[in-house]
Amino acid sequence: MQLLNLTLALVLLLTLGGGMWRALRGPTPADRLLAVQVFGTTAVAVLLLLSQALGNAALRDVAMVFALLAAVTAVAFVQRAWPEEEVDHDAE
Amino acid sequence: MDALTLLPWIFDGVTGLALLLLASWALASPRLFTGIVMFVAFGLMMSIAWVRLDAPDIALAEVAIGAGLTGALLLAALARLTAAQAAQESASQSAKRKRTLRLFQWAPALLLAMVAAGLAYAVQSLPPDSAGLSADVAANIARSGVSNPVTAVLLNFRGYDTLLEILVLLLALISVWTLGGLSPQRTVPPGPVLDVLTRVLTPVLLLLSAYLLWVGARSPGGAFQAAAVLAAAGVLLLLAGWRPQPRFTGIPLRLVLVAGPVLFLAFSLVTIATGRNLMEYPPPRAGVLIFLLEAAATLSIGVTLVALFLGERPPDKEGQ
Amino acid sequence: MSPAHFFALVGVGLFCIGLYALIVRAHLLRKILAINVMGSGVFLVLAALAKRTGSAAPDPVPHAMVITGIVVAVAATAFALVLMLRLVAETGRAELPDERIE
Amino acid sequence: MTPSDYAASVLLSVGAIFFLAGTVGLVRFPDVYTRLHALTKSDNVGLGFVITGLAVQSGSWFVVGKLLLIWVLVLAAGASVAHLIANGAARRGIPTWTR
Repeated sequence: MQLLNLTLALVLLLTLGGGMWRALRGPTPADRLLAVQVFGTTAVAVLLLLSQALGNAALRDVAMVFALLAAVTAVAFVQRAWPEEEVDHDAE
Repeated sequence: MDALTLLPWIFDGVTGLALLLLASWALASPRLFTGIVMFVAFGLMMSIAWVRLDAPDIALAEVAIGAGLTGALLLAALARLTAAQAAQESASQSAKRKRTLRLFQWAPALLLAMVAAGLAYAVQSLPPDSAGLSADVAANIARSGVSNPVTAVLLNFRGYDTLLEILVLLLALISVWTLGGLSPQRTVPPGPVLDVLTRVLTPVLLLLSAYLLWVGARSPGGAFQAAAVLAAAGVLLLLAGWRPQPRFTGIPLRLVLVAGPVLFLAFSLVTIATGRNLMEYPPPRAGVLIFLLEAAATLSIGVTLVALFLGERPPDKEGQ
Repeated sequence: MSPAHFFALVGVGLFCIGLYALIVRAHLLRKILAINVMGSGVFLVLAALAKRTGSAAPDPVPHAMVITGIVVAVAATAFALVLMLRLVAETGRAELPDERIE
Repeated sequence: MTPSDYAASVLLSVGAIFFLAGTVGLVRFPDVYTRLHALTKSDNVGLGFVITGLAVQSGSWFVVGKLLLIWVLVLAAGASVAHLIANGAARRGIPTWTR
């Protein structure tokens, strides 16, 4: 079981590559922020899998803080940093 | 080599590579916004690295601060720059500096490659095994009043570090307030969904903060992590449009801000006056004393971080 | 090489990336990001070197220092951001002025 | 392996597949609204399966309760953030994809 948990944690870590690509590519700021949200959720899953595989109960607390605080950056973006007119398209 | 020893290696390798990539993109991306997004992702990846280094206490602090506070701080600051100021970077680097830059970009790159090689050599030449101070900590942990070694170091063995740190935080806030007002911030009415989200998340965050404070005595957690979660609750409230009433932002706010520093200072004075070492706890009551100091520190650090996010002195009753 | 040394080397890499960006990027917000990356590199070196204890629990003293450091870094970042915004309000530019040596 | 181990393996693997699918959608889908749709698949279903699998593995009700709490929190935060982003994108007139 430990092997399966570690393997799945690694697979989830590798899926973050897709999130990185989207964060780099955009094109709108909302897309980049979405990528960070994916980072947050995937990291929660990775932490929970590691917690079980390594037998470290404290990692569940880390995952819980993750789950709660991932929303704060997104709210800061929506409430403050999102420009009113959509100008941020990458010139391609 | 079987799979169970190989897998952690691949995991560490991917984590390290991702850290380096995210850091480079955070600093090299053409847009500031992309840079900040990458920096937040970098912070999240750091917390996985902490977990791999057996440092769940640091992972908690990094998650609470990296995921919650730093991103909100940077985005709020970016929002205060006008589009022109945010784009200045690319404009000024284009025409007039281009020739000089091309020449001078190689010089620091070369120099830094040498710095990197030197540091890497220094790290590699360190002995592969070193227990550091862990034996001393383990020998004295029974007398410290707590069973989590990191909390024991933070509050007991090196309590003066924590004392100075909360003074540094207070100093940072005083400096920010001294700089004066900022341009007014665009405020968006929160709307029903954000309103409900804030109402649900704030009590849960407060509960989690109290839980981390309490559990810090024996497992990962403690005053700083609890304070960061508390500050995240405050930042969420500010983002949803809540402002403290003026009658709370005068004396009451300042009392909360100095509660932690004053309690720490009073305790250190008492320990000196009674002939002990600075911040040396009497072992039978160490657990209770540490909890009291931590509770005050959590409150003060949390409120200080929220005030730092606000960025200017909130208007109080006298209308200042 | 052990995982501890590997992460210490990653920390060295982060420090150098941050220092390079601090030198070559002009925008102050980018410089603040660069200093934060440098700090993360230092923290990573500290915590990685604390794990040179084999299979025993890592040394808690550097861990405590890193936690202190993370909280101080976020306070310093907040202060630096307000300083930058004041400079922008005074000069209209988010960069340090070019120094003229007469 | 006991039957519950088999169940846990299946649940965890299904969860990982949903995460993979969410990532593929995030990379391949053409506009921000469809990408949000993909993101919520890994948020809700993927993490749900992973957490159910871990709950089957863990032997204590305390851990099960904590895992469920984490999932509920991710659901609440994820759904609200998805709504906020979609709403903001629509208000700013980011066009929807048409074939």
